[in-house]
Order: sequence, then structure tokens, then C-alpha cells
Amino acid sequence: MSAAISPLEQMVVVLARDLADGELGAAGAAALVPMAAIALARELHAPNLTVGGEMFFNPEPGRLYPSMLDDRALGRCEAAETFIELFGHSHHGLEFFFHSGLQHDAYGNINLHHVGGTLHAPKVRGPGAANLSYCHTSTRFYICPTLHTTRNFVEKVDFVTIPGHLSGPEAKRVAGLTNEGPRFVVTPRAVLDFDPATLRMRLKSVHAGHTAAEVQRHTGFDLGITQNVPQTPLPTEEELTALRERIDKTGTLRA
Amino acid sequence: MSAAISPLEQMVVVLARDLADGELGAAGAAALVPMAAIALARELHAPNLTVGGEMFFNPEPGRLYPSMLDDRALGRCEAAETFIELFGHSHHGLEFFFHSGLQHDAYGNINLHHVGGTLHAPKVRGPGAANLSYCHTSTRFYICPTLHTTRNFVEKVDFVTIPGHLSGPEAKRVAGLTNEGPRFVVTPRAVLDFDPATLRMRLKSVHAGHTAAEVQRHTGFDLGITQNVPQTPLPTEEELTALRERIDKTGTLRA
Amino acid sequence: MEGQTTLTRRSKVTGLQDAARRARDALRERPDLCLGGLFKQGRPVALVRGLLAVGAKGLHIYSSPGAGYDVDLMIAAGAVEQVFIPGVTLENRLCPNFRSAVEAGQVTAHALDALTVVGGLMASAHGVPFQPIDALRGSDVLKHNPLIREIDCPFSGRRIHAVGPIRPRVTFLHAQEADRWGNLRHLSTMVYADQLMARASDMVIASVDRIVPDEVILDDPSRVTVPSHYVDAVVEVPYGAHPTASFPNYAMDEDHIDAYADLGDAARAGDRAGLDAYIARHVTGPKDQEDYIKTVGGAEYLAQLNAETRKG
Amino acid sequence: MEGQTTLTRRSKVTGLQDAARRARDALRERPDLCLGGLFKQGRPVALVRGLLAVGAKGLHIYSSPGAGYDVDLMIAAGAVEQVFIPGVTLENRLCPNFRSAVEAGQVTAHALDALTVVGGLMASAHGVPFQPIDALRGSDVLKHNPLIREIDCPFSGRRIHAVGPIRPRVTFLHAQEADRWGNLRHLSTMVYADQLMARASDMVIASVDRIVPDEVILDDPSRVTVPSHYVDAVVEVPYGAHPTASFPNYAMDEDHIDAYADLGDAARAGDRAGLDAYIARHVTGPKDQEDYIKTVGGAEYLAQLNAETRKG
Repeated sequence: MSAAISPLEQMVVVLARDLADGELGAAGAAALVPMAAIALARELHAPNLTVGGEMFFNPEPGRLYPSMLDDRALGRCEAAETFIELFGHSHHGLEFFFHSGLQHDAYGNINLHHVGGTLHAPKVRGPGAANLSYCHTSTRFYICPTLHTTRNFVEKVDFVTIPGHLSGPEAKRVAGLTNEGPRFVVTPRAVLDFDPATLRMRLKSVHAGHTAAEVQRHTGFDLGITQNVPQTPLPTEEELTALRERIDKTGTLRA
Repeated sequence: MSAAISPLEQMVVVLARDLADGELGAAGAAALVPMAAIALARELHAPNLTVGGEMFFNPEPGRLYPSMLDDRALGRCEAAETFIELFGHSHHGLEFFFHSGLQHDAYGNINLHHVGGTLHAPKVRGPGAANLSYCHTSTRFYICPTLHTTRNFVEKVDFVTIPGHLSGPEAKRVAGLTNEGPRFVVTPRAVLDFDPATLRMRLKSVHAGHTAAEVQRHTGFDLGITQNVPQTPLPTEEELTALRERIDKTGTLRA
Repeated sequence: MEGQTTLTRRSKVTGLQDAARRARDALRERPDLCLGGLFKQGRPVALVRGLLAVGAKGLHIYSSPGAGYDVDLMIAAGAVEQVFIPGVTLENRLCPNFRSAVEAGQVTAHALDALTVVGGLMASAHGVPFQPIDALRGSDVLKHNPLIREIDCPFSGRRIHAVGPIRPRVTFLHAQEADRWGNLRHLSTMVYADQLMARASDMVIASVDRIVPDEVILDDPSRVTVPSHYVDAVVEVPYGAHPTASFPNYAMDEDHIDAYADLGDAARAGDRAGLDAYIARHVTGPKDQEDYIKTVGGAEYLAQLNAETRKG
Repeated sequence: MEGQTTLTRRSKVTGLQDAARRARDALRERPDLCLGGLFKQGRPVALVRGLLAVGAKGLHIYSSPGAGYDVDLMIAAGAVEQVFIPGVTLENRLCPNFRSAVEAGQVTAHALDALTVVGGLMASAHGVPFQPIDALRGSDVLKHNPLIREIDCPFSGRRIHAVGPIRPRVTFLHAQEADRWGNLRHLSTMVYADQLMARASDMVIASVDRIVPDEVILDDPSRVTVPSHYVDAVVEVPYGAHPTASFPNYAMDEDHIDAYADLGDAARAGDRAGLDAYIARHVTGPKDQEDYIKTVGGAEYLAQLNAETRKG
């Protein structure tokens, strides 16, 4: 394990550790990091974790693919479903899901529709998003963008595509968001979670080679850093071996 | 074609002649006569008639089966569906369907639930029925019981399982039955249709070897026979050849 | 490390009696049992016999919209309180014990239609509070159907019907194959409502003709009809659908069902001895499926049913 | 006899241009066009090019909830007025022409979610006036989504959402195989919403990689994904999904899509020459699919995409 740990590998390991045996979960459109995390969890401590809810169950891809909506990644899987069953899953919910967007704000809300302007007269139009329900029908979700800048971490998103904690506990209650919502955020720089009282984002740990000041500098809102921030635990030898030798043999996470 | 024409063969031919090319239709549970009629129509004048709407399309059974809900009859067919698609078909309707029951009344209503007593304290309980919708979502249906007695042709059914013409045009309008409903009845004795003004059943033709008086004697309500009743046209050589040599090779309709 | 166990994926394969006990215990909480297949095909009859043998009572029975032998047998065994199945018949003849029990007021058989049952299962599978239905008119069934109600359609403005979710506490299915994780493959042409029921139910227990290696599933995922996520237990039971069919493996045993119906007709006419003997011999008597196969004629007799699937 | 013709079953096989004209004429009545597949898989792109070549305008585009290349191309060609697709992206990058046209106010891209689109197709396929949805909360999409409304749930008493039927005037699908009657077989693992769309639409036109003999269908009816009853016309088009994938026959041509997106980005930055040349070369220029295959690199180049499906 001489090669340096890549930012994506660090993200994968952070996510994998939080997935429990026996859970049901899936990843959305940008699936490289989430699917690697799920695979690592299944490999190490969660053999009964089921990948499901996105029209396929328990794929066994030969390598990692950036999109899981790819038959190459699904040629070997246990079952396929259609959008009718996805309709049901979206209502019944999963244990976990993953999201990321153009903008993420201090309360974990995610914007994929537009930056600037209005929906129908946008300054910059985004892609939109398909599944808006897993964010709250599922027990929890993770935010895992592969960029971390002041442009994609903003105080308030211009449009709430995927609701996170809205403006805090009271707003969630009014909107009927009764589940946990975003549990934490992992980026190439750090792990951020939410203050249980206010549900506002805060810095939980910084990855090796990064600093709290740097994270704050690349975040468009105040993280309220007042004390020493711990370092994100590094991948263990076991995690790295499983990841590199059995899941990501082609080194996609290090590319 | 020396063998005598059986009552079921006569019924099949009467039904087959009324099915048009390009139509979509199917048979319910008691499918022997209807499926033979459909096969005969396809063979002779309706090659684009589609059998569909009961979870399978265009079966090519090697022989006739009493139930179409039998994989032996469906092993070779063009496609299979499930009850979800049957839900859609039941709403969209077919061009034609077939029904029969424990009791049929003067307005073509059909009873499969109970004779005597009440639903939950019946004198005699019937089987009930699954598909109650094709009778009116479909353009038309046919009634084709293989018995014709005063017990199964009654003035008024004890329970309307499958609505026919209810008590006539006004009752149909009130109930929202906007399609044709039962077009005609064919039994081993005769063909009966409905007076367009009153929608009450009347004798249209008697099969060879039967008489109008005999049909009236075996019918539990007045058929209002006032003039000579024609004979049901016999099967043609072409019809009989197709039926016996290509559809009913095992002679089920003559058993 | 203390308490550490080697983590491996858990198999869902179990025995018939264990499966029956799990079902019985769950049904004591809520008696809604749903049966897969349709009429004489793909019915989970071995599981039904197993459940009767471990003593279920007061069941509410659901099914795809048509059922016969198994429901009649459960009624004959005194296990049923209510029937929520639109059509109950042996197809070529009526169900004797069903009719007798309803006529005697021992069993309530609700007047329903197929769309209500399928729509209720759809609502449950989809996770929505109801399914609209807009194809019910003129039938007396509408006056009695306990599961539907009239609603004002917010789109058309008309009065239409709606059915709430039907959520079986336990569903029994029979499929031809499964892997040890519980991924089911129906190889029959017709799968009826089995997939829908699996997604609509709290607990799903499946019997299969055989357990296949994992690779069989992975090599052809499109053939999997019910992903293991929906399945709680799977039991390998040779001839587990008997006397109904498990195409393309074996056909229905029409002679057996007819002989049963004759005993039911005799019971209906006042002589229950034959029916009681049937239940003792085929349901409560056999200690396992091997034993059952002997009581219904043995392997050689059943092999004829395999051959029957190759006719047609 | 006079006027008598030999009655035979009519084939639904036709040519790409005939299919495109039928679609165009139907879409003039009502401009709702729906596209099968998802993102870069199983998209009926040859049919889309054919439609653009015969001059469609003012289209309202539906799809399974995610689309990219084809919708972007239709927008680039000026054929689209409104987009009813929740997610529009090339996955690894954004859709340049979609974004530019929306930002310029030339195209209205509605804010929708997957359940609205799928629920609307379900309502249409099931023949009911609406589909309840009970999983939408907190998103700004709910403030703009034009297809849903809030209703009082008659079962739960809560406010939930409902969507009316989405009934495309024309749906284009791409499948791997069909017989001449129009029975479709998707051999890909994922079939997405193709089956649902076929049942929800007025007219369905399918491209397939190859037409197979009748016996292929009859010998394995469970493999048929869309019965011919739902299909109006079928066209055999080698590489008919290109540059999207038709698994297991050929993979997506990611280089082609990337090169297209580069031209779109240039157009977005003000230089449309490359994009116009692309449309002339690949869309309006080729006289048939054989010609198209030459313009995108020839048979040898495309054969690499076949090989790509066997990796993984």
C-alpha cells in the first residue's frame, strides 16, 4: 500500500464505515464513490447489505463505473426491475442513499436546477434531478460531492432540488421531513456533519494533508470552527487492500 | 365431414362469424368454446385478430383446453403479462369478451354469486367472478353457456355479478354502462339476441334439430315468439374443416 | 477479538416446518395470508399443508383473483374465517367445502372483483394510500365489496372508486427455482400476481422445485422474477405445488383434485368421513414432503405429471 | 370473388423514413413525444434523427426520468418547445444545448421529479384518471411542477399529491429484437420504463437491432417485453441506438457523445459552426442508416462498441 491515498479513496472509506450489515441502499446518478463505498462495506463488515432500489440488486461489476445506469456494471447482478418498482421503492424508502449537486448549503440542501435568475429564466441551468424522494423516505442520506469550493458550498442554495435540513428542525417539521435527512457530508477535503440542535453544517474532521482553515476558505459559509478539528481516520491496511485489490482493480479512484 | 355437427361446434361457428379482423379480445375462465371461436375466426377471416387482455397474447396451443389459464395451452404464445397489465386492460377494454354464469336473465345479466338467500346467507353459493369490468369497458360481449335450461335462464337473476342490460336502456344509462353490453347469447339450442328498444332477450334462430317451442320450454321467461324463427346457419364445409382439422384435432368439442 | 464472528452472507433456505411455524406465528399477529399462483397453477400448496399441520386458525385468505383447491382445503381443515378472493372454483367444478361453509355461515366470502384485489396489492407495493379504480359499474358486487369506496376524482370530477392498500402479513409463493439468498425464478409462462404480492407483503415465504447455484441467477438476472430483498425464507420442496402445476416442471394432478372434490361433495351431502381421512392422510399425517409424495402415489405416479408438461 | 383478397396477417415492419413521417404527422396533432431507454442506454436515436430529418417542430419531449444526448440534439436542431424530463444530463458533463436554450428562454424545461413522470405514465397505462403520489416533500420542484396537484387522501385524510395520465402521442423505443408482428424483446439487463411507455402511449414505433424469426418469440414468450398489440411499427436499424448503447449488442459511443458535447459547448460560447456541421453531417445529411454508419466512423469503428459490451 505504498501509493498515496487518493481523495476519492478517503471519501469511499469514510462512507463505507457508516453502512451497516443488513441495510438496503443505493446510489443515484453519480455513483462512482457511493458504489465503491457500498462494495467496500459488503466486503468488510456488511455481507448482508443489499444494493437495491435503483432497478437492480447486488451488482457484481468487474470494475468501478462512473454511472451505475450502465449495463456493463450490471451485466452480473441478482435481479433487474423497472421504473414501476422504483416508484414503490421511492415511497417505501431505503436505509441510505447518496446525493450531490451544483450547490450545497449550510443546512445540507442541494441545488441541481439553476444558479442565478429564476427557474424559467436562469442565469445558469443545471441538469435537474430524477429521484427527489429518497432524501426523506430513506432513513438517511449522504452528501458526497467530489469538489469542495466556495462555489458549490454556499450559505443558501438558489433552488432546493433535494431538501436536506431546510432551515432547521422547525422547517423540517412543517415540510413533513420526518427522517434523519443528510447525516454527513464528505468531500475531498473533509467530513462535515450537522449540529443536532440547529442542523447547521459544521466541520467534523479534515482529511490528512488538509487543514481546518483551508476547508473554511473553500466553503462559502461560516463553519464556526472554534477548536482543534481532528483528522479523518486514514484507511486501514485492510480497507485499502480490499478497495484496491478487489473493488477498484483498475484504479479509477486514483485516476 | 360426415360426423354430425355437435352443439359446441355450432356455438363456436356462430361466435367465430361475429369476430372481425383486427379486433382485440379474449375469453374468461370457461374458455373452451370462446377460444375455439377466436381460433376459427383467425384461421378463416380475421388473421389480424389479436387474442390479448388476459395476461397472454396469441397463444398457439396444440389442442383446445377447457381453461386458458393453463401453461400447456400457453407454452407457445407471443407474450405473457401479469395482473398489473390486466388491471390496465380491464380499464381500457377490449373489442370483445365472453361470459357465462349460474343464472342468465331476460336482460342478459349474469349471476355467479348465489342462488336463493342472500350473499352472506346463501341457499346455494356460486364461485363468484374475477373480471367484472370487461362486460362494459369492452365494446361488446357474448354470453355462451353450454347449458340451456329453465334453471340457468331465469326472468331475473338473484344477484347481478356481471351486468348485462340491467333492466333496460334507462337503467344502463343511470349505471354508466355506455357500451353495447351483451350482443347475443348462444347456447346448445339457439341464438338469442336483444330487442334494440327494450334490450330484452328474444329468440333469433334455433340450431338444426331444435325448435322454437323447445327453446321456450327450456327458458324461464317469455321469449315473445310470435312468428317463424329461422334456423341458425349451419357450419360451412370450410368452417368445419378448419375447426376439426386445424383447431380441435382431438375432438374436444364433440366429446 | 471477543465476540467477533466471521461475517458471511446469511442463507434464506429453511425447512418446510420451520417456514410453516414462522408463518403461523406471524399470522397470529394479523391473520392476512395471501397465496400466489392462480387456480391450478403455481400454488404454494406444500406451504399451505405445512401451515395447516402446525395449526393455523381464523385466517383471512387473499390470493390472485382466482383460487380453488388450496382455499377449499384450508376451509375443510377449519382454518379460515374470511375469504377475500373474487373467484373460488376448481374451474371444471365448484369448490365443495367453500360453498358448504359459506352456506352454513361458518366462513364469510366477500363479494369482490379482480381490480379491487389487484389495485389493493398495487397500492401496497407502490407505497401509496390508495389505488384509483375507474372500471366498476352496474354489478351488485359494488354494493357489498368491503374494500372499495367511492371518491370524487380530482382530475375528472366524476365519482370513481378507490381501494386502500392490501398488505398481507404473510404471502406464500411457489416458484420453480431460487438461489440460497432467495432470488426467485418463475420459469412458467404465467407469473400472475406473484411479483406484485411479494412487493405488497410484510413476509414472503417461497417454495421452489429446486435451489440453484448462485451463478444461475447472476448469469441471467433478467429472469429473476422476485429479488431476494422481498423474500424472507425459501424452501426446496419437490412437487411443492402438487396437486397444482409447476410449469414447465410438472402439470396439475387433475385426478387428485377431482377425487378430493368428490370427497368434498360427499361431505357436503353429509358424509365427512372420506374428507377427514383425506386430511389425515395428506395434510396432518405426512411427516415431510417425501412422505407426502408416497401418500399421493409415489415418485413414479408424479413423474407422469412431468411428462404431461411436454404435451400440447 | 370480386374484391376478395387473400387475408394474411399484416407485418408491422417498415422503413426508418416511413416511421419518421408517421411520427411527424401524428405529432402535428399533438406534440407529445416520449423516448425510451435512459441516459446513454437503449435510446431510439435513429428514430430521433429520422424525425428531425423530416422536419418536426414545437415538440414536447417526455422520457424515462433521465435523458441527455438525444434531447440535447433535438434542441440543437430547433425541434423542441418544452421538456418534461426530470434530469437532463450527459452524466459525465452537462447538456450544452439544453442549458443554452433554457437560459435563452427558447425552451421551457419544467421542474419535475421521477415519480410525477412515472406516475403519469402509470395512470395512462392503467387507464385510471390519476396516480396518487405520497413521497414528495420539501423540494422547490413542488412549487413549479405543472403536472401534479395536491388532493385530500380519502384513506389517510392527509394532503398528498396526484398526477393525471401522461399519454404520449408517439413513443419511440429501441429494443434489441422483434418479430415482424412487432413483439419486442429487450435483451439488455435494464428495460427502464419502456414497457410502461408502450402501454401508456397512443402510437409506439420501435427500432430494433434485428428482426428475428417468429419461432424465436414463440419459443420463449416470457422474454417478450412489449407485446405487439402495443406496437404500431417496427424498424430494423443496425446501430439504431448509436451513439447510445444497445446492450448486450453494443456499448455507448462515449467518444462520439463527448465530441458532440464539445461542439455544443462551443456553440454555447458563441461558435455554432461545428454544431451545425454536425447536424448536417449526422442528422439531415445521411440518406439512410448505412450512410449514417459511414459518417460516424464506419462498421469497423462501431465493431469496437460490440467488443466493449464483453468487458466488465
